[in-house]
Amino acid sequence: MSSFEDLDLQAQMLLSYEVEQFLYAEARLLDTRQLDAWLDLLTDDIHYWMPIRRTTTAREVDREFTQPGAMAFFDDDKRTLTMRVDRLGHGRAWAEDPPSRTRRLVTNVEVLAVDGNDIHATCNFQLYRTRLNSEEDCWVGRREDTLRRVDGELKLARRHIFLEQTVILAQNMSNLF
Amino acid sequence: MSSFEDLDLQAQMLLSYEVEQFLYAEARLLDTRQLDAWLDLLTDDIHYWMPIRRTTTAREVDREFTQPGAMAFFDDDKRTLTMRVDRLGHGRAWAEDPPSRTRRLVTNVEVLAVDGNDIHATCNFQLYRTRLNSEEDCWVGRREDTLRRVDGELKLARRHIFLEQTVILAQNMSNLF
Amino acid sequence: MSSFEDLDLQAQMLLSYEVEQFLYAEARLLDTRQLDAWLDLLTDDIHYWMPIRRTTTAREVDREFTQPGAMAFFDDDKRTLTMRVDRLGHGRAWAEDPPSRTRRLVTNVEVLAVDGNDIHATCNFQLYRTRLNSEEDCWVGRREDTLRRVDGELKLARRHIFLEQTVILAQNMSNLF
Amino acid sequence: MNLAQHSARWYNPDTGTLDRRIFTDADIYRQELSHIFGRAWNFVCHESQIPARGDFFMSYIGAEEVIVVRHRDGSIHVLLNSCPHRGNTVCRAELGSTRSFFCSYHGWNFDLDGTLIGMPNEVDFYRGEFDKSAWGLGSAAQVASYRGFVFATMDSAAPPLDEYLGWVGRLGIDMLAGKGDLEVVDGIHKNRLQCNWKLAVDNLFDWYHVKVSHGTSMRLGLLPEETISADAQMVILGAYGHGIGGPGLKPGQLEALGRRKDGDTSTDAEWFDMQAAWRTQPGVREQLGETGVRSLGHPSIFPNLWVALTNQVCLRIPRGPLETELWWFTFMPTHLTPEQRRTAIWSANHYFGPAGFLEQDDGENWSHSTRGAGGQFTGARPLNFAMGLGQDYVGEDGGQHSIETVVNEHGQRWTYQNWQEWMLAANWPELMATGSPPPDGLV
Amino acid sequence: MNLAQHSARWYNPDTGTLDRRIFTDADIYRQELSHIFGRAWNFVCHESQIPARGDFFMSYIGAEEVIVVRHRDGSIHVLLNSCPHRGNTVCRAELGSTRSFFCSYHGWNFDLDGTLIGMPNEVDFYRGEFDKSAWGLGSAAQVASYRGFVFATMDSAAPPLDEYLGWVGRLGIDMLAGKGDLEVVDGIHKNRLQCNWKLAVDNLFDWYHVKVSHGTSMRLGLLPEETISADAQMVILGAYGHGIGGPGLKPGQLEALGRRKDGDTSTDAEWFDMQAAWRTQPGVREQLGETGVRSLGHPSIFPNLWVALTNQVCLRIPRGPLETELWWFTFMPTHLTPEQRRTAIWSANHYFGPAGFLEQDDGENWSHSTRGAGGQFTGARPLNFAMGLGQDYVGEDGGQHSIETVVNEHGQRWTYQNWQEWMLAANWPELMATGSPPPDGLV
Amino acid sequence: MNLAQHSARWYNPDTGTLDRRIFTDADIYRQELSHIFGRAWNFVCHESQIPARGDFFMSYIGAEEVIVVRHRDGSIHVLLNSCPHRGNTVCRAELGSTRSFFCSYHGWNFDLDGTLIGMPNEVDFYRGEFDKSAWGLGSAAQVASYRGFVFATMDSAAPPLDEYLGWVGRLGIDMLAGKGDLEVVDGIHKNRLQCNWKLAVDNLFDWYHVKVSHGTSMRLGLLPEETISADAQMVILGAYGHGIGGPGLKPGQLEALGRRKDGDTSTDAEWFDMQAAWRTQPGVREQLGETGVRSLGHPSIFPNLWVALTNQVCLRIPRGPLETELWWFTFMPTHLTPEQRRTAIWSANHYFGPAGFLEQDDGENWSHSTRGAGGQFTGARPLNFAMGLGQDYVGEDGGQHSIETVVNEHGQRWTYQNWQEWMLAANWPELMATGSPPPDGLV
Ligand code: FES
Ligand code: FES
Ligand code: FES
Ligand SMILES: [Fe+3]
Ligand SMILES: [Fe+3]
Ligand SMILES: [Fe+3]
Repeated sequence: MSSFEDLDLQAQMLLSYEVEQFLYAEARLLDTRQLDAWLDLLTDDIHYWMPIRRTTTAREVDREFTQPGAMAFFDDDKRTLTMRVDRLGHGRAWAEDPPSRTRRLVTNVEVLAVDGNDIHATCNFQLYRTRLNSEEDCWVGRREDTLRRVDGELKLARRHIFLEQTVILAQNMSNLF
Repeated sequence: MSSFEDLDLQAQMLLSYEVEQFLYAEARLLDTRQLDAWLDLLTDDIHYWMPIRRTTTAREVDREFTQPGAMAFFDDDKRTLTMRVDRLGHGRAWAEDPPSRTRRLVTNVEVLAVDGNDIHATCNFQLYRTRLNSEEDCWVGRREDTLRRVDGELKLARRHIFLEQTVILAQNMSNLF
Repeated sequence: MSSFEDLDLQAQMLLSYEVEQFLYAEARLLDTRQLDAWLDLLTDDIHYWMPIRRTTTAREVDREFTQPGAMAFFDDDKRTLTMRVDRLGHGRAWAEDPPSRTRRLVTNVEVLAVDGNDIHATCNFQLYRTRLNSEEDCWVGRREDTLRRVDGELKLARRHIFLEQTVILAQNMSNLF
Repeated sequence: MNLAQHSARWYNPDTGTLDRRIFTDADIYRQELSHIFGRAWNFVCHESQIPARGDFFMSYIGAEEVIVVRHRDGSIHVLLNSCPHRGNTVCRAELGSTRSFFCSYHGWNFDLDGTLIGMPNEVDFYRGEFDKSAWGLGSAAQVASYRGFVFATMDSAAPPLDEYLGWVGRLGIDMLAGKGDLEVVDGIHKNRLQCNWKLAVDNLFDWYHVKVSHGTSMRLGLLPEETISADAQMVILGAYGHGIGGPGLKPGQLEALGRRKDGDTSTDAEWFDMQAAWRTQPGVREQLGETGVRSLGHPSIFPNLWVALTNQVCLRIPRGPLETELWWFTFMPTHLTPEQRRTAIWSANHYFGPAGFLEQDDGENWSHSTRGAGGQFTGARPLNFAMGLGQDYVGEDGGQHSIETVVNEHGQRWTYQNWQEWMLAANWPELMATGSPPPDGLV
Repeated sequence: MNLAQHSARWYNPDTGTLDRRIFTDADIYRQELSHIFGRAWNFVCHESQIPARGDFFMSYIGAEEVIVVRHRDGSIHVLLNSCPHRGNTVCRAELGSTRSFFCSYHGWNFDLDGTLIGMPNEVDFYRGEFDKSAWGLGSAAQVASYRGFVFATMDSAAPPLDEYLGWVGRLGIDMLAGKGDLEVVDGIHKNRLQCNWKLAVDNLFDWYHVKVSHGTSMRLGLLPEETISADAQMVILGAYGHGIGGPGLKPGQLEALGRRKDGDTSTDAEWFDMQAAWRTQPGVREQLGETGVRSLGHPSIFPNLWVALTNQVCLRIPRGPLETELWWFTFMPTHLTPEQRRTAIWSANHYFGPAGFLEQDDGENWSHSTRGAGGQFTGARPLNFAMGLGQDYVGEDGGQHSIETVVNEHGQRWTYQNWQEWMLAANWPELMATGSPPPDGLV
Repeated sequence: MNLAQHSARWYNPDTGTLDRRIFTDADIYRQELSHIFGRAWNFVCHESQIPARGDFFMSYIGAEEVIVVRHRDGSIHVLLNSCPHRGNTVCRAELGSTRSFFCSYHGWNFDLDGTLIGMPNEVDFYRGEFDKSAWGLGSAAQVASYRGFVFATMDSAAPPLDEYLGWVGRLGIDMLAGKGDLEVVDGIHKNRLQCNWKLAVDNLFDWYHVKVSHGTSMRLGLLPEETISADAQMVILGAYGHGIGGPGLKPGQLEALGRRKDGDTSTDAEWFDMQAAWRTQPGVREQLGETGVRSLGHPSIFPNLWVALTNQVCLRIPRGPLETELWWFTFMPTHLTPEQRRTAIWSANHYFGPAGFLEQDDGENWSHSTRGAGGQFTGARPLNFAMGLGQDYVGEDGGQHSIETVVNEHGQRWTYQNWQEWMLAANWPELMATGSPPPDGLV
């Protein structure tokens, strides 16, 4: 499926740059609480998913993540994501009033494959959050994102998020990844 | 004012690369304690500023940061920054003797606009520091930097730093951001 | 020795891109526990070294790191690294069974010099790890890597790792950097 | 100890007020571990989580990890996860399948029931004189299941599980188990809150907070206002601190709902159907009883299990006085259609857990309440649990007792009163002798 | 308690030595919260921070958050931030403006003076029988201002603020308030040090550390050497532990400074002018008194407020024995020219706070001193506060008393002696009966 | 105190069982600091680490930092790192060279032996009346070296170092020092484990765990199976808790090894040669003694020093009951060839330390054992140290005593028995009077 490796290095670089800049701009929308603009970056068929991770023996490490269809921390379509955003716009989203302060460090951006209009990319991230008197939370992990070129613009068509935590150490995940 | 969006992707990429490499090299100077060389990267009219952040309700979130002219953690011109650097060269800067160990992770570099010789960029960062027996401090935030092309070389003409903390958790901020 | 600065910006950018993508892919192999594939990226004469760091006065800061030949946390050739990888494949590497979950944020990638087939690069990193019930460890530092172009492919020929910690805060360093 | 003197030490049943120090004091917390979690029947998992021989699941009793494992004979054992040699853990995975528990320090090997079955060099180093039967893994004093829900107690003096649960505890489980054969859905939401575990427990009876705390969820249509049934609340109190509180149907309303099913597509009807339709199935009314069949409330199995309406149970694991770990287990009746199952899992994933629409806001409130309890000045001021105190009556329907009233704090008061009795009793016999029977008459 | 037996329990006034355990012991810390912060008048904010009705500012008394809020009638109230229902905080912002405090858990609503004014469904759920007047937010026992500086005490037995401050405390505030009408500058530097709060307090009297600790700042010209006035120090000691210590002008020197103003551009003159020029204005000498007008020292308002020379006050908020939060409030006289204001704000921003030139080095010393106090071996060795002990005399000028001498540790000794008296007194009446009057004669 | 009543308070020598609370209890930990680390001779560094005048090395006694420094007269001093003025540390580097210790707070200056030699403005501020001789840095009560290994004790009642070590402690050090003139290799591996320090100490006697814990290292050829010598173990027990345990050569085997050297290239021979060849050198047998020369075991110098076979010693520094810092010091005989030195350093770098092949797995086991000790239920269950109890005899060879047997837990039992005696003794005289002599006969 991948035609990415067939590109010459210059073309790969250009595409990587585009992807990276998209992801940076998208993270900036979330960090600056421009959630409606963020929603506009999503395709209507987006799948936004964060499975649950478990500690297993090395022998059974294939059971580490829950599978699609089972329990998950996030298993959202666009409607659900819209509800999340709407929630935050409402005056009684207590976990986000006062609003959290977040910062997304997006690193290790790699384009893994190109499939027609779909660009499959991966990146590592750290999402740092403080609430109230500098109470800190931090999530580190990897994302698998699919970007789709729609009318010349990149959109986010799939986001699978893999955290390094089993039990979530934060009191909530009222933010987006 | 921005002519950045008018550039084609290739030109944007080249400029982004230049900016990113400047910021990496600059961070390296700070991490390796080459403070005089760092000072040389600044324009004479630099404004180096970190406002104070406060927890407010969502309704009053416009009061989150102090404004220019009010109190700030840093509100420095070149003379003040030179004093900071001189201080560290002196034998009695106790907070920095033994010297701190610092590491600056600079990520999400984006060129936002180009205005003549001025390039307005933003990035996210994590500044990690240890002192003595691995006592850790960590600051995460966003910067808005203005780079200016002077005689073909990039210089730092403005740096506004926005931390995610309200009360500063570290005992001091004896380092530069 | 460096011919990097002689390259034009476009060529520098292309090489930086190649290096950065190599380092991202390499980190991905480690994060996904593909250790044999990782070994294949190393030249046979690799030197993989992490000296011990000490807190000294500013005056004696040249004694901060141990020197080659003295004690070190890692001072490995390919045979030793192969042993480390073999160890993890064995059923009784208790510190890694259940396997750790790791995430490597590689940032600030800079090509410092090119010397024939050797590319000298530096980067900053954060290696985040959790074990069992989300018990966290985190290492932040700088690497000096030498990549060598062998039969058109990049290989890792030297890795020097400089952590910001003196006493290591984690219970072990059962992972690779 | 003169119980009379102490019976209002922390909770005053006359005024419905509570000393906040019970949420932050380290000594009280340690006493909870011994007097409550060390004695109670604690939910540890559901049988469907460990269907095969050798399957295990790492759970908790109080603040301590225990291994729940299915033995080769099909029996379930609850083992302490600490080797009696040097104390090393013998199992470090959350779940899995194994043939034995092998200690990674010196290789002592334990059977699935905890028996020490192997020691490297037993004959030559221990000279063949070691009494292996005396040095197995510690285990629960009693293990038993009710309808697939596995409970364990560390106290051999505890009454049998059935007696412990009583009709209220059993009813609480029936309200989930009665929906059909249950099977776990893979994946447990786990996260940590900076709150005392009791504040999370008391909240399950709390139908007062819904409109305020969960205002956003109501607005989004996740919690139709009608479903709170503010005027038709039913509280059922059981021995040892169990209880069920929340919306109740009026006698005869269930049948009406059954009929209303066709054509009526209001969210009201939808929600009641989801929660109540199965109750019109044959045999359910007989099983739940005339009162039970009408309760759509939240069962609490003392001390720390909540049977939620989302086909889930939530365990509140204490981690010190100021921290609680929440675990959400999800169980689906096997007869659901794929579409029903998908919808039900969507709810389970999106109501609770750290990213759940409802729970995000709850956690913040509970941790702030815990902080307030620890304040120098605020900690000295009592909390008020007086809603409905002395204003309602326990009624009876089909031999079962309940309070039918408006939104109230009867369940919370019952929880803290029983908590106090457990804390003051020296042991099970004393608790059985001194514990309050569920109230009758005016409450 | 026989005070005589205990009066040197930690601090020995005869030798000027101090038991280091007072910096690390958890029980002593808890006693400080109750015996000192629970009784004292605590500075909470300046009136200009909450100018309008409904404006609030989140402050601390001891280690506990309190809301300082301006009521609709203009009065200022100091409220505990914890709802009496379950204990949730009712305000989570640091500052802002509001019409009431609405609890996010169940929606109880409190007026700006803490009165409970709204409960959802009060009539139907509480059946209209709830006594709202008994369940408002807790509040300070007394609130009062002195020249715009708002203080509060949790103890109704505390003497009035004016009496508490005495002439020394009032003088301390006058030394800032006398500069003109003050207005807060937006933004408070807040950061956390790993030190005991008392080490930060004792440091404000410490003119001995300046040349060493702040050597870099002196070299950079931020602290001209002359300004330390090592040979012309003045210490003023007040009841209950207040004090002022630092450079003092000789009688007659103030007039000289006034004259020296023209033409003399030495940093010496510049600095004295900045600190002293306003004192030559009409009425100031009358207000400050003959001694006060000559003091350029650091006022300490017991227990934890420092009035600094940079138009700032610094609050040292205890967060356990080993941690202190420093808050720097900045106030500018409204009459300053923009340029004067800019310069003054530059100083406020660059001397103190976590990135301030001076404070960077202080913090490191205080935390290491705290560590040393906790050591197994070092903790058992007393500290030495003997500089000037028994070597100076309290003098009098214009009815005010002060010690005029070289750099010394009189202020520190006075602080720890009073601290000890507060700690040993059972309550306000006992403290008033047993507390040392400010010394006279040889000190 | 009636010792008889308490002599099995935690450790029962009759059954070889141990109360796990000694690994987690905070009060027991504090008592360890005073009764054990506050009294013992503690290893602080090797003379070659501070060869020149003014060289210093920051070490620990118990949980407290001490400065080990070479004075101008060549003597070594062990100083407390806390200024007696306010308590600030006077040295913040781990190692270095200095002319004095200058306090960064007010500039008091201390000579290399801790004497207070300078105070800024001593004459004018302290009026020349300060007794500097009374206010130096605290220092160890006694400092002494054995073959370059520097020890210090805080207790002046401790017996001289030589007597403290006894022949077993001295032999332990001889087993490293006898290899030649030692010189430190720059760099100490330091890292933190979440375990109680005693679990790390007891492990050095533990030849039972090697095959399981270090299975990977054995498979990689780092630990040839033969080297465990499971059937030829030798345990030497010394006064005050010292001991040596591990492989032992049979009488006569040493000579055989010497001969076997040529031609035989098996790993077995290689390993024994590395460990044993130097013992065939002239004079070594005389020095080590007939028993000592045959021991290839691990010496433990009570309380917390392990002399390892890799030319290293490991210090286990307590940091609270639940945390231990491991420090690995490496010393090479000066006569090694560059190649031998390289090989030896390779081993030192790759066996132990946080990235070492062996230690990675040890740490995990010890922390889990510590956790198990703190469990509500597991903590109440004793640990088993019974391997070989009552089954071996103390023998004698050349006037030295040892137990020659299979893998066993004699060394661990000796460690905990002595630990208990130190903990119960009120002071050195009592410890000397009541401490067990090394056993004879059946053990
Ligand atoms: S600790 Fe389990 S076998 Fe030794
Ligand atoms: S906790 Fe405030 S209204 Fe219930
Ligand atoms: S604390 Fe050392 S000189 Fe004052
Ligand atoms: Fe809720
Ligand atoms: Fe200072
Ligand atoms: Fe080992």
